[in-house]
Amino acid sequence: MDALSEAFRLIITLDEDLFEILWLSIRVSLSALTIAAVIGLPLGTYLAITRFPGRKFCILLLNVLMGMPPVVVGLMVYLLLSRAGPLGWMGLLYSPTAMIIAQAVLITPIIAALSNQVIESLHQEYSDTFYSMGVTGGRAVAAYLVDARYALTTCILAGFGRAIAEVGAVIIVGGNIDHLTRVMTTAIALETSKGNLTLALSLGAVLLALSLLVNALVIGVREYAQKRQYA
Amino acid sequence: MDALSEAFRLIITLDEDLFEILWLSIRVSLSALTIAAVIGLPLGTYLAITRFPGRKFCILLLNVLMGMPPVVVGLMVYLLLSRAGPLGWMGLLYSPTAMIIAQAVLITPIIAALSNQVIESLHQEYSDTFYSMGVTGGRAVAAYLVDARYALTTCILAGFGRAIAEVGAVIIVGGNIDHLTRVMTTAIALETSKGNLTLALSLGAVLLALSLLVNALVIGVREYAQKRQYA
Amino acid sequence: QSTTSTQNSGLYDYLLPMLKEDTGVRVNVVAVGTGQAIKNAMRCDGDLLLVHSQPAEEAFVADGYGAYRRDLMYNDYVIIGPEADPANLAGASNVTEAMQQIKQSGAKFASRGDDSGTHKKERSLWQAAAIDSDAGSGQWYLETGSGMGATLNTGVSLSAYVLTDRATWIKFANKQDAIILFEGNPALFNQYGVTPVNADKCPNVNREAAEIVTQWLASDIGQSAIGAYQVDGEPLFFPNAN
Amino acid sequence: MLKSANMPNPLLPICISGLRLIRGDRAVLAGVNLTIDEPGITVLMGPNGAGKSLLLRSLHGLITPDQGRINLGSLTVADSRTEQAMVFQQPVLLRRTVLQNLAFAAPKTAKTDRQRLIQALESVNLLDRADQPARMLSGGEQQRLALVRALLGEPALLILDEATASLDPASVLLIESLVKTQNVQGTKIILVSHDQGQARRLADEIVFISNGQVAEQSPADRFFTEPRTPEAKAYLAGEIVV
Amino acid sequence: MLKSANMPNPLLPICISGLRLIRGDRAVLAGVNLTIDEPGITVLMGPNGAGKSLLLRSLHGLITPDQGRINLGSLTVADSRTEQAMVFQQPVLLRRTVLQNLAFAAPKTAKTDRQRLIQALESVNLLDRADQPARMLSGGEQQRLALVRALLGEPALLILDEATASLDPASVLLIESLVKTQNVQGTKIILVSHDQGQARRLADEIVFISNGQVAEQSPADRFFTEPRTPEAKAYLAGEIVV
Ligand SMILES: Nc1ncnc2c1ncn2[C@@H]1O[C@H](COP(=O)(O)OP(=O)(O)OP(=O)(O)O)[C@@H](O)[C@H]1O
Ligand SMILES: Nc1ncnc2c1ncn2[C@@H]1O[C@H](COP(=O)(O)OP(=O)(O)OP(=O)(O)O)[C@@H](O)[C@H]1O
Ligand SMILES: [Mg+2]
Ligand SMILES: [Mg+2]
Repeated sequence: MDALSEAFRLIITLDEDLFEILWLSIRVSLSALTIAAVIGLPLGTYLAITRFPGRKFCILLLNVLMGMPPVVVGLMVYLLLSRAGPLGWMGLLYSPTAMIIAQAVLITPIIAALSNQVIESLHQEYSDTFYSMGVTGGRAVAAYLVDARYALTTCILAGFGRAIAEVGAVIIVGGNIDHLTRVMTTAIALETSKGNLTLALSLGAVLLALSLLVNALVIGVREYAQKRQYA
Repeated sequence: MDALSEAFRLIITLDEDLFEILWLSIRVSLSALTIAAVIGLPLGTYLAITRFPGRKFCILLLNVLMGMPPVVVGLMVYLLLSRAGPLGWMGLLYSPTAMIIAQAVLITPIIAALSNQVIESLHQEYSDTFYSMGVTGGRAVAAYLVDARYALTTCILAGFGRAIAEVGAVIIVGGNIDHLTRVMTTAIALETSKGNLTLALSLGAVLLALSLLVNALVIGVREYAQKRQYA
Repeated sequence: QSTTSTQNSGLYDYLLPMLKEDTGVRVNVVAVGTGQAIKNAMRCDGDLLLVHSQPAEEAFVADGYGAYRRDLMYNDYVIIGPEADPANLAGASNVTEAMQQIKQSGAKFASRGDDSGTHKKERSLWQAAAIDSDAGSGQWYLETGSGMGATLNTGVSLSAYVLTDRATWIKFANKQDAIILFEGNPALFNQYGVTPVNADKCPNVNREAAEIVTQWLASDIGQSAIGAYQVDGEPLFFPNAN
Repeated sequence: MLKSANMPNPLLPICISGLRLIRGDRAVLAGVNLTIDEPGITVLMGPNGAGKSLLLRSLHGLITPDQGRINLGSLTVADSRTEQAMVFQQPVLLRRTVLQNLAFAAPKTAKTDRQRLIQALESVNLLDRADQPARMLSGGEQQRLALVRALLGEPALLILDEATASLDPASVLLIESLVKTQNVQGTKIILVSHDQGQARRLADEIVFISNGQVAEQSPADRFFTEPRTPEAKAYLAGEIVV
Repeated sequence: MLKSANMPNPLLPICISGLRLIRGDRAVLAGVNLTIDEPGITVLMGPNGAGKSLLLRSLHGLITPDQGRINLGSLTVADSRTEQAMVFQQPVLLRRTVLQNLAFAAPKTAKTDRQRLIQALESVNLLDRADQPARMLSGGEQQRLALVRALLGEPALLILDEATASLDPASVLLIESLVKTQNVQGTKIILVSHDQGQARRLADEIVFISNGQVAEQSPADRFFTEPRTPEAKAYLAGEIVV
C-alpha cells in the first residue's frame, strides 16, 4: 500500500528523474522491440512455411535461445562492444544503443519462436491453397503475416513484456549510469540494493502501469480493427 | 572460445560444485514450471473459450503480468516470506522453495497468456461444434488442452526458457547462498561481478547446453508422437 | 545468516570451512551492499551483520536492532584508473588533491551510487574536496548504482577512475589496463564490524549461533585466520578485533 | 403423411417470428416468420446465400438474432439446447481418432459402452476406419461421422445443413434411410438440401427461403408440382435468381 | 466428341503409372494406372474414400506418392505447377474481403487491373459481396469464389474436387457453363462429382475409381448406358459397396 501511494505521489508530482528514467525505458524497449519484430516475425514465419533440411533444428535453436539468460546475452554484447572487442571502436558500450542491441538479441528469438507457432497453425489451413496458387517465398511470408496479424500481437506483447521487464542484460551493457543509461528495472534493482524496498516497489508499480497502458492500447486497437472488419 | 573450452572442461571433469548448482537450477525451474503449467494452462484455456464480462480485462491483465519485472516479483515474494511478513513464520526465505514460488509467480502469466492465444484459434474452429454437443466448462477445457497439446509445448518451452534464464527474482528471494540457493544464473551474475567474465560465459554455455537438451527432448517427443499419430 | 560485500574477495570461501570445523556452525552468506544488508537485517532476515559503515552500524545498534557491535578487521580503499593516468594521481600528495585532480582533468569517475559503505566513503571524500559531484552526474561522474564488481567492470571499460576496497580489487579478474594509482592514505582506512541481530526485536533469530560466530571471529584463531588470508601473495584484511 | 411417434415431440411446434439478423449493412435475415408443426421431415430449400444456414444456426442457438423470437414447444432456444443436435455444412472433427470422436460426443453414462459406439460406426460403414485420425477421412466419410455423432445423443430435433452434399449415391441413400428411421422414432428433422431428388424422397414439407425471408411453405408434393412463388419456380428450373 | 482448341494442350496426355500411396497401414492408392489424352472434360466418379481426392492431389503435386510416376505432356508434376489450378472440396479463403482474395490470386501484372477482377466476380454473381469478409460467405458463395479464383490464372489444367457439391441448381448450371467455356478455350478439365446428372451433362470421359484403383475408364455415354464393372454398376444404382 505504501508502495502504491508512493508510486502515485511520484507520478503526480511529475518527478523529473522518474520521467527521464521512464522515457529511457520506453525508448530502449520499443527500439529493441522494433528491431526484434522486423527480424523475428519474418524469420518465424519463414521457418513455419518452408521445408528444408535443418529447419527443425533452427526451430529448436530458437526455442533454446528463448531460454538464453539475459546475463549471458549481456556479457556477450559487452565483450563485443568493449574496447578490446571487435566492435569496440564504435564506443557504444554503456550507451542506450548498447542496451537496445542487447535487448534486441534477447527478444528476437522469443518473437520468432512464438510467431513460428502462430503461423504454423495458419499454415495448416493455407498451405495447400498457397501451393496451388504458386504463392511462395516473400509473398507467402507477407500474406501470412498480414492474415495472422491479430494473433501475432500476443507474440509482440510477450516480447515487449520481456524487454520492459528485463534487467540482467541492460545492467551489464548499460551500466545503470545515472542520467545516462538508468532505466526503470535497473533503478528498481538499485533501490532494492539500497534497501529502499518501498521505493523499489513503487517504481515497479509505475512500470506495471506503463505496461498496462501499452497493452491496453495495443489490445484496444486490435479489438477495434477486428470488430470493424467482421461487423 | 576460451569460454567454450572452459565450459567443456567443467563438464567433463564433472565438477562437483557445478553439478550441484546445475541440479538446483533444474529442480527449481521444473518445479516452478509444473506449478505454472497446472495453473496457467487451464486458466488461459478457460479465458479463451468462455465469455463473461471482464474477460477481456483478465486477458489484458495476463499480458501485463507477462511484462512484470522479475525484480518486482522477487521483492513481493520477499516481503511475503520475510520473517516480518505474513508468511514469515514458515521460514521459507532464502530457500529453494522461495525461489520456486517466485518463479512460479513469474511464469504463470506467461504460460496463461500464450496458451490463451493458442486455444483461441482452435476455439474458432471448435466452438460451434462444442456448443452443439453441449460441451462446456471443465470438459471443454480438458478437450482443448488435449487437442492443442502439440502447439502448447511451445508455450511451455517459453515458460521453461524464462524460468531457467531468470536471475532477478531468484537472487532476491534465494540470496545466492553457496550450497543452498545458488543456481546457474546467480552464479553467472556473481562471477561477472568478480570480473571472471570467461568463467561467467562458460557457465552460460553450460546453461544453454542444458536448455538445448531439454528443448531437444521435448520437441523430439512431440515430433515422434505426432508422426505416430498421423503416419 | 550474515551479510556483506566481502564475498567477492573470497574471504568467506576461505574462512567458513574453518569456522565450521571449529564450532560446527554452518553459515549461509547473503552478499548484498551494506545498505541493503542493514535494511534486510532490520526485517529480521538475518542473524549476523558483517558490514563496513561504522555510523550506520552504530545507529542499527542504537535503534535496538543490533545487540552490540564489534570491530572485526580493516582493509583500505584504493583509487584505480587507467595506466595512462590522465589526472596524474600518482603525483597527488593526499586524497583531497587526488579528487580535485580527477575533476579538473576531465577524466571520468565511476561511483557505485548505491549507498553502500564504499559509496558513503567516496561521497565524504568529494565533500572534503569541496566538489559537487552530483552536478556532473551522467557526464563525468557516473553513478552505476551497482555492486563493487559491476562498478569496476564499468569503470575499467570506460577508462574511468574508481574508488574500491583493496580486497575486491585484488581478486577482481577483469582489470584490463587499470592499475592502482592512489593508495596508502590514512583517510582511506576501511573498518569492518560484526553485529549480531538483537533477539529482543527478532525472536526468530538464531542467537546462539550468531554469538558463537561472533566470538570465533574475534577470537585469536579467527583473527589470525583473517590475517593469514592472502591473494596473489598480498593480505587482504587486517584483523583488529576489540 | 404424419409419421408415427409414441409421444408428441416436446419441441413442436417451432415458432419463429419477426427474426431479423443484420450482418455488415445487410439484413441477411429480413423478418422471418415461420411455424413448423409438422412432426415429419422439413426440407429448407433456396438459393446460395438466401439465409438458410443462418436461420438454422439461430434456431440452434449459435447466433443471437437482432430482433424476433424463437420458441420450440414451450421452450426457448437456450432451454432446448440439450434436445437439439446439428450437423454442419462443413463438419468439424476433433484432432483424434474416429472412435475417440464418437466417444467424446457420447453422453457420459454411455462412455464405457464401447459396443454402442461400434454399432454406431457400423451403421455408417466406418467401422474399419475406427482407429484412424478423423481429420484424415475423405470428405464423404467425415460427413457420415458427423451425422452419426449427432445421432448419439438421441435428440428430439435434428438439424442437417447439406449433410449429404459430398456423399456417394450409396451413402446418400444410407443416410436418408438413417434419417427416416430416426424421424419415425420421433425425432423432428429439419434439413437443407439443394438436391431436388433428395427433397422429393425425404420431405414431408418444404420451406423455401429467398433473400432472407420465407417465400413459400408447402407440403412437399404440392411444392414440386405447383410452386406458388416465382422465386421457387425459377429455383426449381435452375434459373438464376439473385 | 473432341472440343475445339487453337493449340494442343501442352499438359496432355496425362500419364499416371503404378501410383501407390500408403497411409497408416493401408494402400489408399493401390497402383493407379491411368492415361488421359482426351482434351475434353474427364469426370472422376467412385465411392467415398475410393481415393479420388488423393489421386487429384498427387496429380497437382500436393502429395508425393510412395511409388509410381506422373507425367503431364512432357512435363513432370513440379514443372507443370504453374499451368495447373485446383479447386478443393472444402474451399480455403484468406481472412480478407472477397475482392482482396481475388486480387491476391491474380498474376502480378494484372494486380492493378481491377476491372478484370470485377468482371470475374460478376461472372459468378458475387459482385455485391465484393467488400465482405470472404470467410463469412455462405457455403455456396465460397465455392463460387474459389472457382473464379482458380480460373484467374488461365490454367492449362483445371482440377475440380466436388466444386459444385453445395451449390443451388442455378449456380450449378452457371458453374457448369463456365467450366465448359473454359474447356472450349483449351483448358483441360478433370473433376470429381457424385452427381450423375452433372456427370452426364459435362463428361466426355468417365474414370471410375474404386478401392484405390482405376476400375473403369470409358467414354461418358457408354459408361452410363453399359458400365462394364460390377462396382460401377452398383455405384450407379446406389448400392453400398465398401
Ligand atoms: N458476418 C457477415 N457479414 C456479412 N455478411 C454475412 C455475414 N455472415 C453471413 N453473411 C451473409 O449472409 C448470407 C446468408 O448466409 P447463409 O450462410 O445463411 O446462406 P445459405 O442460405 O446457407 O447459403 P448456402 O446454400 O450457400 O449454404 C450470405 O450472403 C452471407 O454472405
Ligand atoms: N493420413 C491418412 N491416414 C490414414 N488414412 C488416410 C489418410 N489420408 C487419407 N486416408 C484415407 O484414404 C482414403 C481415400 O481418401 P480420399 O479423400 O481420396 O477419398 P475420396 O475418393 O476423395 O472420397 P470422397 O468422395 O468422400 O471425397 C480414405 O478412406 C481416407 O480415410
Ligand atoms: Mg448454408
Ligand atoms: Mg474427396
